Amino acid sequence: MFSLEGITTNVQDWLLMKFNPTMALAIECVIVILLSISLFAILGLVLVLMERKVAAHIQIRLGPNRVGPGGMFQTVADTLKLIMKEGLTPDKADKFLFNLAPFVVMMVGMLLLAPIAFAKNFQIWDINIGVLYISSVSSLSVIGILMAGWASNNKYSLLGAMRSGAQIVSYELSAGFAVLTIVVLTGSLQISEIINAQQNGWWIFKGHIPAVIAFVLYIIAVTAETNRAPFDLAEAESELTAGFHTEYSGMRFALFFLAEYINIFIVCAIGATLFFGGWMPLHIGNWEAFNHLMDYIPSSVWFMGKTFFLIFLIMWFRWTFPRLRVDQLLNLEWKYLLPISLFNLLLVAVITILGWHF
Amino acid sequence: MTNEEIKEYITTLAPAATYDETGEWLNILVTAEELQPLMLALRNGKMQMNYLFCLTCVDFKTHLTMVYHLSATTHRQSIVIKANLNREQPVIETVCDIWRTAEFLEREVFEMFGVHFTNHPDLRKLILEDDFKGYPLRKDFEDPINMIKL
Amino acid sequence: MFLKEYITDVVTGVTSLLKGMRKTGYYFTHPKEIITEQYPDNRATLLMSDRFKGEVVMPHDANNEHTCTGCTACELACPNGTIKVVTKFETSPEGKKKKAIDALVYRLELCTMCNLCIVACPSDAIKMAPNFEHSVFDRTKLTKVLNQPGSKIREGIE
Amino acid sequence: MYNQTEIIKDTSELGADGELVINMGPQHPATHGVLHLVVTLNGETIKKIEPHLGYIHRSIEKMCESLTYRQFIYVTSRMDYLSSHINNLGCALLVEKGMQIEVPDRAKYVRVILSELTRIASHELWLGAMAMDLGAFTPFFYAFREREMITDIMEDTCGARLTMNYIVPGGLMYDLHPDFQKKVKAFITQFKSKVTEYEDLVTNNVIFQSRTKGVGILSAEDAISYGCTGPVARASGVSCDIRKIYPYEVYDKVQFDEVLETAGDSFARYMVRVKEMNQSIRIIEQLIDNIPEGDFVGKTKNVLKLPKGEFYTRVETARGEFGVYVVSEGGTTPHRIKFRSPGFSNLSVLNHISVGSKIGDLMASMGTLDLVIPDIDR
Repeated sequence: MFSLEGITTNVQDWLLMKFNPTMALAIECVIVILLSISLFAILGLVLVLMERKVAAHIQIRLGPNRVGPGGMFQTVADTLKLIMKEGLTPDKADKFLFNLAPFVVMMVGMLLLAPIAFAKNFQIWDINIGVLYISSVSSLSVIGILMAGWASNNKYSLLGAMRSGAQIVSYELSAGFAVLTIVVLTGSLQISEIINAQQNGWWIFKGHIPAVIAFVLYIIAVTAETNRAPFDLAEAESELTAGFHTEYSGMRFALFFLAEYINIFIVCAIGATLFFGGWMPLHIGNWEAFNHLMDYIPSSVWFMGKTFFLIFLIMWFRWTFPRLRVDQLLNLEWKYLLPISLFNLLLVAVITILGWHF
Repeated sequence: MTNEEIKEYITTLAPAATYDETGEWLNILVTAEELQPLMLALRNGKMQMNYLFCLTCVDFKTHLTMVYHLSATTHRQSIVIKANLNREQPVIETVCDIWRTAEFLEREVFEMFGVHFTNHPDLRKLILEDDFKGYPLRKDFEDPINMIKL
Repeated sequence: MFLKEYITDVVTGVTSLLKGMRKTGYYFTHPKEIITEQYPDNRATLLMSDRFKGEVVMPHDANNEHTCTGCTACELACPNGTIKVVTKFETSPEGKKKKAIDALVYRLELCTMCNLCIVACPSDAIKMAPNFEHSVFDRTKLTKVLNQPGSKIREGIE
Repeated sequence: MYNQTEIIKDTSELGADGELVINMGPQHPATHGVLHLVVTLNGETIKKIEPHLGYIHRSIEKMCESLTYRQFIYVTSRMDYLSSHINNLGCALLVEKGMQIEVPDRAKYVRVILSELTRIASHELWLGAMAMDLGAFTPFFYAFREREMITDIMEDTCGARLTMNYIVPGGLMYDLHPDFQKKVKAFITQFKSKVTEYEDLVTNNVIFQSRTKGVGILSAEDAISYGCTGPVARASGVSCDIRKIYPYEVYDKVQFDEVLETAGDSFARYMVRVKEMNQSIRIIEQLIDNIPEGDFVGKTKNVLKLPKGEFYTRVETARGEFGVYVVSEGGTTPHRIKFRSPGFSNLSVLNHISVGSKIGDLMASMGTLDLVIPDIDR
């Protein structure tokens, strides 16, 4: 049966056969870098198109349908346009930080790819503190946004960046707590272990009430963390024109744009891993025949399917809800999400100790 | 209140007022000096004219006339107060401390007719650019560049 | 009680959000509700209202005749100086001099489609056409002469 | 490599005490046109708002001084372009009042029906745009779907979608389209079935409510003092509906309620407009089957000359009281014409209701004031 696992093992065996181990590692690194960059490019194109199509259908429109069949190449055309455009740097901007910021945001996205399991045994780096790594690295993206807002020397940008700072720092908390729920249930921080623990059922089913609550909290928190509507205060179009990236144009704007979608993909991938078993097929208790049938679907399809379902959910939010105000945003976190997460953590601890989950 | 009663009432406040009843509402012409105290009395006195729904100026070539349309939300009676102004030096006291809406309306009249409102808190141009010369709504305004004569 | 209020708050809030999501979800799954008009692909089937005020035209019949007498009523009625009637004197076969139009100049770029000229016209010589695709590459092309070259006034119109 | 002074030297441009002065507009997504607000901020809190107007000032009042009484009506469509029909009606009423022109019943009925359709169309657009200001993009398209039906009706009957110019002194420019009644009824059915969508998506939405409730509170006294009219004043409990107080055309023959709210905040202004749409539907339902047969335009002279004197009419547009003040010297053109536009007064209250609130609140209060910039600038 075709599997990504087979390919990786074959490649590694071949490399080790031809070169010494250091060289092989270096070549592997290069391959991984190339793969992740191309994944970024493809994801960017697909997700932007998906967003536009989802938005269009929710808004009783057709969406892009002129470039290529069904508008498939619309984002390619857009990218081409953005590459051709002149990347302006405002006169009084802090040029070094201004140019650095999009790359910082982008790099955070790339770093986060490392511990994600795309398919069975297809993972860049199965670090044993995977979840901790994710939650610590993902909070770095705020630095890029603050950098962009400050260096633009634009008041709208500054306001947007400051909002974003307050927002991401506070929503880190409940996202972290939601993730901790699963860590408590699994008893491990390692991504592969978390997935393996869902062999006989996903955590969202096995962990019942606390897992569902944690999932809802997680989705809300990551929507806020990725600056998506209804929490898109950092760019709040109708208030701050475009927030922290007001002054960006051309490819540097495209990087911000891309980073937004990459971040969505990553948080959804993590959500899928934690709550829906990552690449793990849907297994129900002792139904051997059913479980066996499910195993025939490749693990990468399972992973992508779950991730894209969550991405759709986040897009659905965006095109339904109005935006919150900045103080209401913080109220929501500190008065609602955080107490509920704390309570939920307590609940899950009790359930785990008593073994009440399946 | 009938028009006669209003006339009586206003004569006590502004003895020099003249009246004109040909239009839809009672028109009261007062001098520029006695306008502000009269307005204050109309707003706070027994008439309770709390709604200034139109404030404008008319250029009659010989003089400017300030026109104030007043009404009350309680008894819905409308009157019109007018004051003639000298065309060269149009000065009148502001009413924007009585009705807040007058602040913007007087700024508009200021730039369009050149009427100077004393005691106005913020008498600047509202619509035209700051270095605009002339008063566009006066009859003798000529702008050969922007105005196209058909 | 505080806790009860808190929980009611959360529940009503979440319910209201879910209701909105149900509505948008309904439209997402019902592509039949899409209202996009695919202009210009649907140009062949696009139905304009017959009264639509797109531009002023002067209808000519098969003999290249119109009914405009050159009375300048439309020119007077127009608020923007869009229409200019240029008249000339024609000599009829009997030797009688008669006023007729040389050109009815219509400047589309000044027109506000107010329809006052059509209402003013005593002989129904001009009307509004439902044509809305007016873009041209040169502004001078917007100045049109409405009477066709060689056209003349129909017999019996005074 | 990194030079800090480049940025620090700019602080001299800031206001006192770290105040931040930002120019909102004339190109800004939320000002819906070329409104320019100079907003003084302290952090996120608004300290002062100063509107700078005139970006599309066309001096319509001066233009009208050189147009005849038949011609000047079309210009008023260009002021409040969302209720252009009602503006036209106000001007036509003034000419009819000044010259004592009899208007046939049929014209009166049609004028009122079209006015109410215009009002619904305007409120629909406002609803979509307002939701968009608050970050919800989808209701805009749902609202436009219904509005599109109205513009189609307008296009059929008046020949234009926005600047109708369907009214002439004495009646209508031409008769109704044969399909008019059928289409209006179809619209009413569609509207009634879809109006719950706005409730699900906007009105009952917890985020929308928290964004608008208690935001931009305007008291009744201030509303009167600032000359606010229309839904803005009615949301503060000021009864100011011209259709009720000084009924024109056939408004005295139809049953409808003046929608009043007492809270005076953005949510109340929102509710007033939403309920007003239902009242407009009610008016149309009463009239649509009873349009009398007969002439659509009364007998008028060819050249209209208003007698010497002063004339004032007011009508209730979608935004409030629209007044026309004409000083006539007896000629064919007005000597002086003044349009009392509702948006101008409603804008003047913006600073008052927004001071002390957040930038996000400014969008809510500005959105619910329903500003149309050409109406303000004239």
